Amino acid sequence: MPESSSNSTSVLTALKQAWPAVLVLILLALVPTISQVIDNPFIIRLFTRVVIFAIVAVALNFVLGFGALVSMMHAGLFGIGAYVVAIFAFHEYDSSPLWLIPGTANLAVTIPLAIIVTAFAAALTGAVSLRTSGAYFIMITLAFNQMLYYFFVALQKYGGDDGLQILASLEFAGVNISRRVTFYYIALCVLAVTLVLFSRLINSRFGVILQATAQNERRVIALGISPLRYKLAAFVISGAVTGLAGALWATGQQFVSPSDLSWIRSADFVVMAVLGGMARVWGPVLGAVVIVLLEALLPNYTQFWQLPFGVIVILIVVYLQGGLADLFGRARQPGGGGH
Amino acid sequence: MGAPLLEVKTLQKRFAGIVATNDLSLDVKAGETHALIGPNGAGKTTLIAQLQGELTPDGGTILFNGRDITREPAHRRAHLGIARSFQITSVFPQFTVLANVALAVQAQQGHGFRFFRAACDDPSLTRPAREAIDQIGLSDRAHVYAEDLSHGERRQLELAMALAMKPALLLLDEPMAGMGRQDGQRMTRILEGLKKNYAILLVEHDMDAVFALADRLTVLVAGRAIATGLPDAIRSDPAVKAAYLGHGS
Amino acid sequence: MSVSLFIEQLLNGVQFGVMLFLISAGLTLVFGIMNLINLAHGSLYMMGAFLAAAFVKITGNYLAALALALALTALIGYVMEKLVLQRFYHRSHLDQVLVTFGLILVFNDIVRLIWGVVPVQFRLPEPFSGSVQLIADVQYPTFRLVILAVGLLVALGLYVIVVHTRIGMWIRAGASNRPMASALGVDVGLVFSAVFAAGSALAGLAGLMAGSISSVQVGMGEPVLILALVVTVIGGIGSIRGAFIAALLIGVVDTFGRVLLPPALGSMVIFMLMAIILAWRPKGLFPVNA
Amino acid sequence: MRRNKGLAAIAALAGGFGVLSQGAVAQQGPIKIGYVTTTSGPEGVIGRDMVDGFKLAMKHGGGKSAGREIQVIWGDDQVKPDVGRQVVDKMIESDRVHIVSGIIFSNILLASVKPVLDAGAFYVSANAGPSPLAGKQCHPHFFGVAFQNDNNFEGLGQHVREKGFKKVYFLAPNYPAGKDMAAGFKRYYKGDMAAEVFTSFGQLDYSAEIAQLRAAKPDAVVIFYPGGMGINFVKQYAQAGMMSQIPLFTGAGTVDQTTLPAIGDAAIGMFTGALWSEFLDNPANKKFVADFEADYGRIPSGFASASYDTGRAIQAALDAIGGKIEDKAAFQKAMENVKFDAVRGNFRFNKNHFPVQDYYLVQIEKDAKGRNVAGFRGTILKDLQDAYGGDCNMAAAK
Repeated sequence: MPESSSNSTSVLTALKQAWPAVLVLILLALVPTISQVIDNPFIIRLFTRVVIFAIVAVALNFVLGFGALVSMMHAGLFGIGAYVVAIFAFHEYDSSPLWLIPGTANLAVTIPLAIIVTAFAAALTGAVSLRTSGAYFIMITLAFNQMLYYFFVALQKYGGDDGLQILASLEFAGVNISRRVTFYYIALCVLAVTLVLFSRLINSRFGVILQATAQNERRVIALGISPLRYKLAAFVISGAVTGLAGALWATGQQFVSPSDLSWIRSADFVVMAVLGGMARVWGPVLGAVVIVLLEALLPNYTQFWQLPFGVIVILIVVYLQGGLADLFGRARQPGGGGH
Repeated sequence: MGAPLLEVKTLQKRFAGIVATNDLSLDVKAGETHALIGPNGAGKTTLIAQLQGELTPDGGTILFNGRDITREPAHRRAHLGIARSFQITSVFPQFTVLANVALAVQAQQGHGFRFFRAACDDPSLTRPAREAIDQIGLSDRAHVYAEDLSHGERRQLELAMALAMKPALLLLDEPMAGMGRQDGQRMTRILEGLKKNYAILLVEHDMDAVFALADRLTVLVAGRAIATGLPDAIRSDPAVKAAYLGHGS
Repeated sequence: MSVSLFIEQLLNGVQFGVMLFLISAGLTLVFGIMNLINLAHGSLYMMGAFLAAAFVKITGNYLAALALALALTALIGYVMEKLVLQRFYHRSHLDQVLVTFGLILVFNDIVRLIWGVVPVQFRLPEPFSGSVQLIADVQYPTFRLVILAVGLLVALGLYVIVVHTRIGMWIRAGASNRPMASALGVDVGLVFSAVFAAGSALAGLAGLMAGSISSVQVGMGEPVLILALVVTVIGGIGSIRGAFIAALLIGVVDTFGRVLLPPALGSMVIFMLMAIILAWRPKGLFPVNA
Repeated sequence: MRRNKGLAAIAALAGGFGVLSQGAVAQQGPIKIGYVTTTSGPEGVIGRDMVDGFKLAMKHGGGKSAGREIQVIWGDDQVKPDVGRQVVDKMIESDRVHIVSGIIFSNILLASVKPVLDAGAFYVSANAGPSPLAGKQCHPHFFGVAFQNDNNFEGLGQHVREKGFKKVYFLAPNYPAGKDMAAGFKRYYKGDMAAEVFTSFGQLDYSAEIAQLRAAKPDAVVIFYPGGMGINFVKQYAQAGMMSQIPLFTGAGTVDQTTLPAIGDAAIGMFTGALWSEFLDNPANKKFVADFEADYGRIPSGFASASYDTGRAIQAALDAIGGKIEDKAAFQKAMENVKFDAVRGNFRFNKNHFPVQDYYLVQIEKDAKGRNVAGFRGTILKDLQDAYGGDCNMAAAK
């Protein structure tokens, strides 16, 4: 067993472990073609939702599955990203400055801004929340989520409860990306990059510390590592990617509202991650696909669709302890394997 | 043997009215193996936890290399060279042996904010980790997940992790706890090998191991050090006999 | 705000707090003792209200209906524990959250299948349906005084049981050290089932109390569940005393926040309170395992 | 083996798309109406009346127009704007519906209406009528059959003023329709307001608000609390002994057949404004109420009546153009001039495609069978139209 496997073999092993992820990405890439063949453009819209939620679920799972931090404020962070894009577009359309900053519909400006603002919010709230752990962490993040929710409800200028329609035409440095297929592929690329990013992070020194802290925080401290800043950094990274997803969401929907920040949405993200499988970086993608599709398909059969949905959730938790990803074989924590 | 590496002066710790550490003073010299014995509930683990920094004493001072570390947080002390192995096995169950030890190496190196390179492919981590694993005799189990190890192997892993931190002082809390006779003897041999290179504060119930390893002994009863001295002197100390055997441990 | 209005609002706050305590008591017991997060607690609350309404309609006798509803809610809780939740004591909190989330969906649709979507009527018995003059200017709904009294009685009862009786000792033993308790001859499985059933009955009691002042409808458990979780966490998980004090605190703060602050801030105030308290005391006001 | 299971799961997912593509190919097939409303959750009680009212309208129309089948596709928005938007997207793009209707809540409508109009389809509202769509954002393909939100409280404002109340305390949930209702009330009431209080949406307990309002000593209280909020408020108001002290009024949509069964006798004697009553004396209404009770075993609510009228209006407009929904200009014209027997009596579309209709006063009482019903007490306003039509430039909106 050679210790320092060369780069090419490690890519191979990575591929061997991640083939289901690659398969899912390829299938997702085929969606526009399928939609054309069966002449149903709505499928692209539905899967745009799948892909954007998958980005959040993957980002959430970085702190949830690998850091044991059950955040109930990712919908709030998602909403911040979305509102940044929408608010700047609003000021562009209104041609009124936001304080002194002029509005803009250029996503090359607003998307990075959305990421920065969200990361900043995650850093502030994370610094307070990470003082707690376990169920207390769940609840304090829920509290922050509710505060963000009511904050945007209170913003009457930006529609309050009504939400904010994006009327300016969004573009990315002069390029129109609002065509449905283009936008879908952009979102899919972001998902792919997100997966690669988090796979690398998980196996890095940083990721190993994060996972070790989740398993045995006391021991990590005894080894000479103060876990707090690693947890905070992980929370900020996760938040930043979630903000990016929010910005994409606003771009795709052309509409944001406080209900995008509801705590139920936060819970949905957690469900996607857990149901998909937290032990793998790509597990939550499966969760996002299944949840979004079930929610879209089940109501076509019965108005009591929550009953089968609930039963499916219960059965998966009872029988597939590692989530849907376990259908592809049982997983160990990826960072833990020196091969 | 040289100047004290670790010096504990009049240490005090109370839990809800119970005195766990009572005006305790002791020292560990560089290169010395100092054993701490005493009946259950004498406050041995509490003392180790205060030395490592997990608990903060109510009074007294702890000097390490002449520096006052009484109020230093645990992770800082680890960097100064104090490594602890836990009485109840405390490893990362979902990591392999190698990954467990590599993490200890990484902690010692201190570069935690590296985001992209895979840690398990990094020879600057795996090489020292390998060494510690070899030293402790777990080489052929390096790629086994810690949760799949036997109890004895996990105790060994625990020790390998402490070693990987390149410590000046090892705080070993019952390294042989729960081990069978054979495993215990193997561990004793491993510790004999380590003894030359490290200062060790050893808490242990296995008296054969204690007398085989210790240069000096301190007897702890109800949080108080009732005797300190060379093994032979302790063995024949009547106060020790009374207090210690009287508790029937 | 005049003195009498202040007193009335304070009474409102305390009454709301006592109500919250009734809901949270079962949650914090199950959470603290079995280490189980039961989101379906809100569903038991809903079941209590629906069953009581149904039994009042069938029997026409309030006391009989209340007793039947409580017993049946306890039974539902018992069955739920035996069938599903028992497997989850040793699973992660997250799995518990997920499975009980699934149970909420199932409960809601079952209630919808049985009772339909229209909110159900739950009429108060005549002597309690009016209001009484407390002091000059303060006329107070009689039934809210009943809630106040019941809540305080339950709080006292729980305190006595948990702290001063043999059952309470078993419960505390089972919570702190399961194997030890079994070794001492306590049937931990039985104790847990009993605690779960009792917690369910408490949720049901809260539900039928609330059902007589607000609407009995599908989904009534969810907003209440959030508040109960807030109370549990602020008080310190597993602490009856903490839950009681936190419930009163939330009740009073929420009541005054609503009337004194602008609406958006008023809705936020208890969450701000929770964030501040947890930032200050990360394990709640009365941590159980300090 | 594990892998096969995984592949099977993916295959199953892929199979799911088949459902979505149903009816993707349809050129001269049926006329399709997408009816999106809230059928799950606590607000499902309103959605149920909406759906049943529309079903009855379709049944009375024979399910056909000029021999061409009318197909209704049902959807649930779960009271979430983004879900409503998604369901509407599906109906437009996947089911290719010609007309969308049914949304209850204004914020969901505002989030969902754009894709309908952008696709060239029609939106015919059976309930929500937010002010922007009646004014600046009016659209040739948007019709509001039910009301403009403010209407619900305008007539009540008139009534409260005529009854000589001078100091009114107003409460509503803190969301857009709440503000619309307050605006509508004040527009016709014109007098002094003791206070306007906006509480959080979905609030359960109103004891604090009731204590505040008692201390303010108004001479009348007016509330807008749809669904469960209305049940809670009215029950608690009665329990606090307030019914006999300060009269309680509401406009349309708070105390009706969706909430009366749960409020019980607490509501007896209450006056409320209404755009329809089950006792309105016209043949269409008698048939509607009788058939609704026969089919569904309960008294319809105002929600059901507006939904029924919406269905009847669409039917009439379709019949007028021989079912040729593809001719959009013709359908728009047919809607604008639609003639049908509205169960609410007087009805026609204004220039902004919102109704001109009468406003009634009803009072909660017991009927012969001991059920709580809204007894008809007279007409408050005739030919009520909304205040935003002046902002609407339909020609420019095209």
